[in-house]
Amino acid sequence: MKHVKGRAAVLLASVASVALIATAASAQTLKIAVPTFLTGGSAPAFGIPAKNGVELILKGINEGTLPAPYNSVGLAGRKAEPLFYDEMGGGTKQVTELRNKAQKEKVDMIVGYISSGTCAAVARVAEEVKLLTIMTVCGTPRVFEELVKEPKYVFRTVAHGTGNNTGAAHYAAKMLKDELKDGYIGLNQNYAWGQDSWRDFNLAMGEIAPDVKPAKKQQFPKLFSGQYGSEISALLRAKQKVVHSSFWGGDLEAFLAQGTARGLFKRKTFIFTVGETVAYRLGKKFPSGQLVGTRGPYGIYAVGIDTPLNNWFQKNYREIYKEPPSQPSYQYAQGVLAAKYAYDKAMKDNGGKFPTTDQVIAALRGATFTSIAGTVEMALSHGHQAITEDRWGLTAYDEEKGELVVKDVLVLGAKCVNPPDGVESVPWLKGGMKGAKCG
Amino acid sequence: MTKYMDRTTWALTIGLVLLIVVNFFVPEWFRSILLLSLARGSVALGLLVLWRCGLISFGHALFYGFGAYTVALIVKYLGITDAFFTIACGVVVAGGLAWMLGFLLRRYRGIFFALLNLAFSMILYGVLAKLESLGSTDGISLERTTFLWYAPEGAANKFALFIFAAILTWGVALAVHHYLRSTLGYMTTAVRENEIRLEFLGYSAERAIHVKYTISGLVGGFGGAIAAMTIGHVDPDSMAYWPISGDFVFIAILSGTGNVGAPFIGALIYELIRTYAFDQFPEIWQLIMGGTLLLIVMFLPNGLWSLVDRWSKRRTGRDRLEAEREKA
Amino acid sequence: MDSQLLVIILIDGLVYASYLFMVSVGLTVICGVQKILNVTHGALYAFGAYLTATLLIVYFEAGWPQFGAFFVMLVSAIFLGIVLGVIIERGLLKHLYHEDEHIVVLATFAAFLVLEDVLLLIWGTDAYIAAEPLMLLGQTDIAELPFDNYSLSMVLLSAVVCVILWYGLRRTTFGKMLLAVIYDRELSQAMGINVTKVFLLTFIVGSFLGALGGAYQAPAISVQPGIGVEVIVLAFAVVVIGGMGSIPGALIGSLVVGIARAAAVHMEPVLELFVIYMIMAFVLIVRPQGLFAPAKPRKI
Amino acid sequence: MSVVLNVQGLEKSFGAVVAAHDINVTIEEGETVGVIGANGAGKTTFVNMVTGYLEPSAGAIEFMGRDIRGRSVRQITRLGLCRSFQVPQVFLSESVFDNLMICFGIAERDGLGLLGALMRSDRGDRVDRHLARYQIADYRDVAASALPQGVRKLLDISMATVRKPKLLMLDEPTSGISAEEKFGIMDILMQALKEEETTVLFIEHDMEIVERYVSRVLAFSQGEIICDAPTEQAMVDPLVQEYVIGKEYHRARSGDGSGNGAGEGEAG
Repeated sequence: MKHVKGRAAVLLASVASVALIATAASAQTLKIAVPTFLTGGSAPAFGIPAKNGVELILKGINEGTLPAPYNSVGLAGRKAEPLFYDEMGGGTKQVTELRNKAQKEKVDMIVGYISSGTCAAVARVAEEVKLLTIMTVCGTPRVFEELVKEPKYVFRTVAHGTGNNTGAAHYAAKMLKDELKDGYIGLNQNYAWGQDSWRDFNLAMGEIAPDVKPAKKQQFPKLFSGQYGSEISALLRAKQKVVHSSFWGGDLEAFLAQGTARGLFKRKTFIFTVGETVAYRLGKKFPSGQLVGTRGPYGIYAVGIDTPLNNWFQKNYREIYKEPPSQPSYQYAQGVLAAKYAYDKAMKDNGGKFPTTDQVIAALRGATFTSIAGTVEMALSHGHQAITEDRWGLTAYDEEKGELVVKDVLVLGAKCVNPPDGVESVPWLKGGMKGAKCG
Repeated sequence: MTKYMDRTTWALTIGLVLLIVVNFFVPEWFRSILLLSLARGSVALGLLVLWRCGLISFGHALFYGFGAYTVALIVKYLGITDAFFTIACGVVVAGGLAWMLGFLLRRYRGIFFALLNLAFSMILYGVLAKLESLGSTDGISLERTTFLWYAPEGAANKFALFIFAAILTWGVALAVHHYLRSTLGYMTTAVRENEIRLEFLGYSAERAIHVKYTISGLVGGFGGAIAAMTIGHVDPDSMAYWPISGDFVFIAILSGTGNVGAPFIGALIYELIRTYAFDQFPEIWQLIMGGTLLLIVMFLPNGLWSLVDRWSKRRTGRDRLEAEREKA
Repeated sequence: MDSQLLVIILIDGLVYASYLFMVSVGLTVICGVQKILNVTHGALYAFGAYLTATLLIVYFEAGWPQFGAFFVMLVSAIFLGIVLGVIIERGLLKHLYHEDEHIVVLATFAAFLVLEDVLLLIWGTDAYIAAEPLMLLGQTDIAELPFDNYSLSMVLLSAVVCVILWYGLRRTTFGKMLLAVIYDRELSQAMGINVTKVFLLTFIVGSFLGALGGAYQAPAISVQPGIGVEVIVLAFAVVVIGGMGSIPGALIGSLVVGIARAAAVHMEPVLELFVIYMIMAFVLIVRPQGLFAPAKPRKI
Repeated sequence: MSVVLNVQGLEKSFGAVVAAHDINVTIEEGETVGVIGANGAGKTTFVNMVTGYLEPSAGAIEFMGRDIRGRSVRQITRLGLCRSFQVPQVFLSESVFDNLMICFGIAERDGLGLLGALMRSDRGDRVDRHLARYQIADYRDVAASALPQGVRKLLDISMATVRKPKLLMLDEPTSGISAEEKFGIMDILMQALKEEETTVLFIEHDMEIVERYVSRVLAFSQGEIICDAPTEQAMVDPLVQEYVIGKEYHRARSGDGSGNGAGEGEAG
């Protein structure tokens, strides 16, 4: 019995060596690890559209068929191969996976992450394992304001959550004046993103429309509960006409079905801060006249934007996946574009040689690059956090196009809805949003 | 019986030496797996102590979560990152909670004990997910661990943490082993077999269970503290949600109740299966885990260690036969 | 607390209670007869929702008569009840009846993990929405607030299920045999009751009820991966509160939790997250065997 | 000879059933008391109340001069008042040796309290001596579940005497044991108890056992003591004959007088 432990250790050492040999093989093509939700409640709303966005943009990059300025083949000449893996399982699982990708499979970079929880968990570890990590969807401002104050390897190529809710407040104050007479109320899932969204929106409204009062009690149903009978009754009883909600995915679809059955959307105007992916899929069934946000020029708001890259993306995406590209498709593709921009610029900056990771990082830090439907400015947190313009509008179903569209669109400048560099989001909101340049 | 005693102590010490030696060669990602196995193994050890007297807890993520969150909160709000201090607090807080809940839980047996633990762990999950001061569902990240004056950087940090955790886990395993061999520890089977007789021997079965529950809470908190330092982040979904408790019971069943070293081997095997299943079959990794657990429950209900026991019994059985033959 | 709020809380409470009852009654039946807490119940709920949603989508595209939807739900629940019931009971549980309780619960936990991935393999990860039946029954105003008849019909459904089960248990011979097995398995075997047959049929009935819960909920929710997990702990809580295996207990347990949650949502929404687990812990402390199950004295 | 047990005015009823009414008993050191009575006469209830397992409705129980009413079972056991069980309560999966090791472990709550190692060799010797005294040494490594009934009974009683109790209460020590073994078991038992100078009270149905081993008899009927006298006197007591022993036995016994246990009128 004594040597049972000894034998187990020998077994482990052999398993480890086998794994090491396997990774040495393919050195030529770049390996991009792409964490996205392949299972669970977030897969249909965010996970799969994001995967499709990366597949499409990489096909274009590897074949060199993207319009200028991204028409060169590959990243700094080398083709790139996506390695999709499931973002399910919570922070612990994703930290272990990140370490496996960095140390076992030795990937060149990570482009992805949807859930704020995962971003909060992996931020520090990415710096520790020195792996270029481009966060593409998660919105918690805490990544650079609390967790990694001096980032080197971690970037985020999408605006963080604050811009989303500030934009909503601007739009509501300007376009929903009469609905706001009786104030506004919140319906957010009881987890970090829901709590942060309500806090930011409430603070922004306090600054932009101080005379409009929120309800005394907000609704915070459990995440993924799927049963909203009581919440709908509470909302119907409340006098407030405007409801702020950060619902998304399955919960939003369930809420819409149960709400429509009770005529809720005829009496209230909803601000769905991240409702675009669901709105697009429900199309005709999505109640018209509601506010839908995408945290930047993506998905439904990018349909009208006439740039060669956007037209290419819209046409090809609809052909292959038989549905319009939504917010996560744009955001993940934008992450890959940021990598290509950095690799190409780094190669050019040091005489056409294939760049080292540090050179790529230097090229991306503080850069401004044209994305699919707008420009991205890496303006905050030492050039690691992007800011983009934000667009808001009311939904309406377009009969001939057979697709949901937005009308009364208001474009809010990047500098208007995001805090200036060096100022954290909550203090900025509480301090009256000083330095915001709004049109 | 006495000869058996120090064989386990020897096995644990050799195991420790092996772990420290392996620590020098093993790649970084594998060291994290070993560290997590030590953490999860400790919680499974806590379950083993309870399981021997017929009690299974479906909510042990409660103590795992408490241990981990205590460490995280100390680092965040007190700014103390010293491993010795934080781990001690984690263990004491989790143990204290177990001691308090013990007054209530010691009266329950079987499925009621299991479900009451589940209920408490879900209440903790609700609190952690709700309170923004506890980081809500995003969780809390930890600064780099320091060891008294020594504050290693990057990979060296994990290297030092591994040695620190291996030695402490060795100590915990020995302490639990000693406890199980003590009179109080031996009462586990007595409690399961016949509580009335125990009362009439002058000791209360409920107090015995209370002591066991407190120990399992202490060890659970220890596992949680190690996990928090290894991962560097705590969040409700990976620390207090009910499938996490399911994982611990999985490991406990996988390893069996034969020996205090078994849960750590069980935890390592569990982690290897999960990592392998997650890499090779991303779509059906849960199916593989479920399938493995089914096989174990059906064909090996008292865990891998029962193989070792059966193998060693056959050997001791043969010794006894030879002894008789010589005598005759 | 004006009377209008009270009425609304009652209605919301009843609707949520009927959801809880439908989700937990199948588990209660199985738990009563076979003394196991069946974690696969969540997968049965999910299978019921998935199969119904897919069939309804096809059904409504083909434009057949609207009210046939309810028939589709019933048929898919029966089909799943039999198919999954037999597979799980004969395939797994048959070998485990001699094991002690928590080993069996763990085996069903493992089976649940397997079934979750089988769901993924069959239906993939996209969401299925078939909300037509929800609109079918229209709305009624109660206390000047619009309620959709579909959720009110949930209350009716659980009442019907309750009556059928009550009648089935009290008045039919199979019901009598079931009660005998609930109280003493060995004794009923000694009296010639084919316990294995009773177990199989009970498991099929329990699975059918679980699948029916999912089927009836399918139009009101977006059917997608992960809906099974949420239902398990809810069903466990109701079964524990009501008393292991007592159907009136499950009914009262559902009502208690349903109304408590509705009250929390209307008055103090922050508490909503904890209500059900607090009640579960409270009942386990005060009456561990649940509200209705008879207390078993300790024999020496 | 000091008083070991003094019970005054003990009352207990379960609803309408009177289990004990105005029980007054005094037992002195060294006595061997037999408790007889029909089923349901209140014998076991009496033992349950004295050992603290059952709370009496009224009355006082004094053990070695100390009031032990309302004390918990384990406190009373620690004071030295132990009992054995009609159905042997042993740890079935453990070997005989381990069963007793646990009893010795708890009884010898040494320095480290209960955290000291159980399996100490000196404690092993004491267990072996104890086994030898009860002559079950050769069953040492046999699991309790595999023991014949008689040996299991002896194990149960030996577990109760580990603490060298001042007063030992046995609940039908020979029930379930075949006629041949009965006297063998009783001889071993009485021999061991004499060596440990333990005062003994035991419930017994078999009148031969009562006559042969008991010096004083307490007869119970409907929860009352109808006779408290030395054995010979109790055997002929009219009340005892009517409610407990039954008339036929009396005739047969006076006939052959050999007391070889074949009496057909045996009560209970």
